[in-house]
Amino acid sequence: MYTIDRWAYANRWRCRHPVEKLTLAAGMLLLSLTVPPWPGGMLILAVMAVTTVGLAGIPLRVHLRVLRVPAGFALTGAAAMLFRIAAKPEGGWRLALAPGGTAAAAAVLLRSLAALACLSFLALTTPVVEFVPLFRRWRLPPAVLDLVLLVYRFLHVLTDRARAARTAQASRLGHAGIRHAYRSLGLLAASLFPRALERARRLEHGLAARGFQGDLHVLLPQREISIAALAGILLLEIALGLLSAALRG
Amino acid sequence: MHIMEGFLPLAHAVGWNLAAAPFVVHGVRKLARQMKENPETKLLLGASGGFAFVLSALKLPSVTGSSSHPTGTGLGTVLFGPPTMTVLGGVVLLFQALLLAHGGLTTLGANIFSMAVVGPWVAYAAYRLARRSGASLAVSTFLAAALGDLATYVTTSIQLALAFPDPAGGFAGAAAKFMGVFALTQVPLAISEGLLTVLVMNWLAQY
Amino acid sequence: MSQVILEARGLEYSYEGGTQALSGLDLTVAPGRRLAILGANGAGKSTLLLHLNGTLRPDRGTVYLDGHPADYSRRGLIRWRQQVGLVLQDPDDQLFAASVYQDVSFGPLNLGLSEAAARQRVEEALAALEIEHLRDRPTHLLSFGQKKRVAIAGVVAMRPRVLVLDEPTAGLDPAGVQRLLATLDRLHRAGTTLILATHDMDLAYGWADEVAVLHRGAVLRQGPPEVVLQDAALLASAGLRTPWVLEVGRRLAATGWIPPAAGLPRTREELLAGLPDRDGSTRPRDPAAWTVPHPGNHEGARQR
Amino acid sequence: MSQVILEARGLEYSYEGGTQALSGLDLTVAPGRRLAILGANGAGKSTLLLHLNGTLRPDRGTVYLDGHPADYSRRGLIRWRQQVGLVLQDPDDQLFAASVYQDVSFGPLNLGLSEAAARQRVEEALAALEIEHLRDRPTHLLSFGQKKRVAIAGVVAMRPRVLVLDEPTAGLDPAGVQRLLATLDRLHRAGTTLILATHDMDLAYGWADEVAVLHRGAVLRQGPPEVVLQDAALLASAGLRTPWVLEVGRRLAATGWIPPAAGLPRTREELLAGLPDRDGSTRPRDPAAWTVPHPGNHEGARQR
Repeated sequence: MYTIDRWAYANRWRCRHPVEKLTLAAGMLLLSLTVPPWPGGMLILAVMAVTTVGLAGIPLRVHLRVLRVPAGFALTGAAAMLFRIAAKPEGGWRLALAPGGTAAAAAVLLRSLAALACLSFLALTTPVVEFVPLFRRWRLPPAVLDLVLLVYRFLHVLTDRARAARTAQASRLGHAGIRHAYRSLGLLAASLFPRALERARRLEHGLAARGFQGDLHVLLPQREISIAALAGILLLEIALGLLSAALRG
Repeated sequence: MHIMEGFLPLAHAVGWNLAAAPFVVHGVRKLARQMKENPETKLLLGASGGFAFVLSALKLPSVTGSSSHPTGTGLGTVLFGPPTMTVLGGVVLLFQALLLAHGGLTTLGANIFSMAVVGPWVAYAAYRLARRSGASLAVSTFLAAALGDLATYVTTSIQLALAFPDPAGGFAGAAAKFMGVFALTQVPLAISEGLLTVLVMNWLAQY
Repeated sequence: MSQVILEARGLEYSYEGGTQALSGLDLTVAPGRRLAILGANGAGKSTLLLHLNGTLRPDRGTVYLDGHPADYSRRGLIRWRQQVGLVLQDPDDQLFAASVYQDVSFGPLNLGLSEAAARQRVEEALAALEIEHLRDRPTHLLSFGQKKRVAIAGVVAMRPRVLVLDEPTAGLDPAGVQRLLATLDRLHRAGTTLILATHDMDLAYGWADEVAVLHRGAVLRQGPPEVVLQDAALLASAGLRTPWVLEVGRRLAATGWIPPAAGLPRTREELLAGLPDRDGSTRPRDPAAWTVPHPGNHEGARQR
Repeated sequence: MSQVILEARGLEYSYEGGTQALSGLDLTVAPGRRLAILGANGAGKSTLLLHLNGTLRPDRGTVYLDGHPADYSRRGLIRWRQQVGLVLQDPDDQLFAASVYQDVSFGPLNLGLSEAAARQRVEEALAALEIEHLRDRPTHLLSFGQKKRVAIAGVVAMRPRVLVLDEPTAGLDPAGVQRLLATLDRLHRAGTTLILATHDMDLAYGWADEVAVLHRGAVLRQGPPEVVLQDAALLASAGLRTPWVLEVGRRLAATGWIPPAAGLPRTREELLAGLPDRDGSTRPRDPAAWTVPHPGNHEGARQR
């Protein structure tokens, strides 16, 4: 199963109202895009790490591992900014170090990491489907919400199957060598899709037996928003914005 | 290929969200109508979205060591058409952001635009053109999937270049740079995605 | 209430692609019964169950609900499925929501109940299946046995008069099977008619008060288990085996250890309790504990 | 060949998110054995099997293959999986290719065999599973029982010395189970060591020549079935039941119908053949047919 999903159900903030967590994450996300990366980004990174690990109880190694993969992409992208295209005197183009490129790349990297920390906090503390009731209140079209619910359900069912199929392939040496590995993955994907469609057909029968007429309505858990927590979050965000502006100025 | 959370400046993030919005709205309208007429479509699309997500979570062994993954865009487009694929792609991108920390919320619009708007429409055009010019189903499917993938990657590079123009080469120079950096993983990926999609279509044809 | 709650007459059904799954199937379900539908893989059990709640519509033949031919209109189907609840074999085919509570509430809400009434139904169903503690758990993190119970709760929450279950014990370990049977017994005592498809002969013999043997899409014979399951030739032709308790019990009767007047044991416990001691006391220790009358005394098994 | 083909010592393993699946598990597999791994759902059977062919790597503890600590390098895993073949429970997870023939050829081709050699392996495997007639059939149109056989053929085609099967009889009807067991017996006679995980106690008792009872990720006891499965307290603590043949046989022995010198029946057939007549002949009819020596005569059950 997916690490993030597991922790979303197992962290200490699981039962906090999603609006509280969303306000914190979205506000900080907005800040990370607007305040100067240095020192604002650093501050956000620190605050989110403390919140995720210290308050919500996510182990530090999990927090770091979630950041690692996207950070790799950010690094590759930032690497491109270290260079510039320069015209050769004899005509044509060459790559050269960009003046100020290091600073620009570092700024983007820091901003991106800060933003990632906000995203990772939200993902690690809030099960995805808990946003659905919010979306419903915001009057997002029911067609999309049902789709979100179903995709969530199917992705778990199909992940189990894909995992077992990979094990079966590995047992028959399907991953010995890169050529075999590609072929195995192709076969797996090709056989998984019809199975997904077959599952959809069977779920149709299963839901029909429960009176499905087109709407996937369910009773949602009722949670109270804590006004105090919300106020605290907003205060924190304003303070952080002011602080990073002051430090820079 | 997704743009990570926080990588785009605020103005760009907002801009791409606005750019993607009309396509999403159009897709949702169409989808809602389709689902009303035939509620079972919901389950079919739910399963397809789940499949696309699982596919993206399966890491392809890659020569460069960085992980890349198939997107399922071409397959979805051939089966459901571009507007539906925009919505489905958007939902899958949301899950990738929130379950894998892959992509992001502020960059959701930019990623929807490249992967769920440009990709599907290019794939669709390639498929129709190929079919009309007499290409076989396999060749057309391959072209749709591979070109859809390439178009996504080119769009992403352009999005990055717009945000970070090269000090000397300007936008064009930056675009060339970003394409160069990602070509190593994205071109083989496009080809393998094309082949993969043909495999799946062959499977489906037997049903 | 009519004497027959659900009835199938001459059902024929072919899947797309030509496989004939049902060919002239007759079945009668009296209210309050515990009916086991027995058959080898491919005999048509699942297809039959899908006809009993209107999911599939027969090519020929009729399903009767309370004596009236089934109504396949939108409204008719809703009414039908409220009366007859179907639990599929694989719980993943029936669960769709993110949490247990949400999932169980789906059926009641489809019935058009108010939120308060629906909440009560959910509580009732969670209690009936003894899964109150799972209410906030995400469905995809449940064990297989837990998923099964949640899937059943989702159907029970609609308060069906007939509960139809496809291979409910498949994949459960012995303790899980015992727990499930206890739950079904509770539902049965509360008045629910139960139909269960299985190829577990021992289960059917110990549990059902009526069995129907299916083969190639038709019911070969329907009747009390102690009569129908005595028919070794019938079972063999359907690719089934005699339940072991019955076989051993019959052998004990044949060799004289069980007096002809006594019945045959129905469960492992009855058999063990009834085994005579060697020291001359040839009467079963506790014949009163045996619930099944001797086959000779029986009547009413319908032969097709 | 070494005296022990596969051995696990002190295996510990936790899944991500913290569930401990194995906690200090020991297991020994002698060559040529038919070993049944018994345990309730969630006891750790599947996790153990995944360790036996290197799919999962223990957090602590060691797996030995032919006496050497297992080698998790790329090359080591290839060698290992060629020796130890794993068949998963759901055949749909194991079949990817469009036709039966193609699917069975997947493993041999991955071994790097020439096409001719691979073809021979496929033929061999199809013959061993008696599915030659299915060779050109698309896998998705097979029945459940056929799929199971094809999935096993795909592993058998790699000629493993040890064949590990997860719940191979789950979902099969009685006739399908009989056929599968006959096939496994043939493979066993041809020299394959068999390991089978199940919670079907009757199956294990009738089939295995060694059982290991798993509970909460550890082996409570490993030894001959007629010894280990006598231990009702052990089975109860593992959430399992005594096999019925054993229970009835033991009761017959206790009440004096089976002389202490004779053994206990192992299968339904042996039990029925051995039931004494009432007319004074208290000796079992055909004690020679009973394969299991009396528990008292036994030794060598290893207690953990």
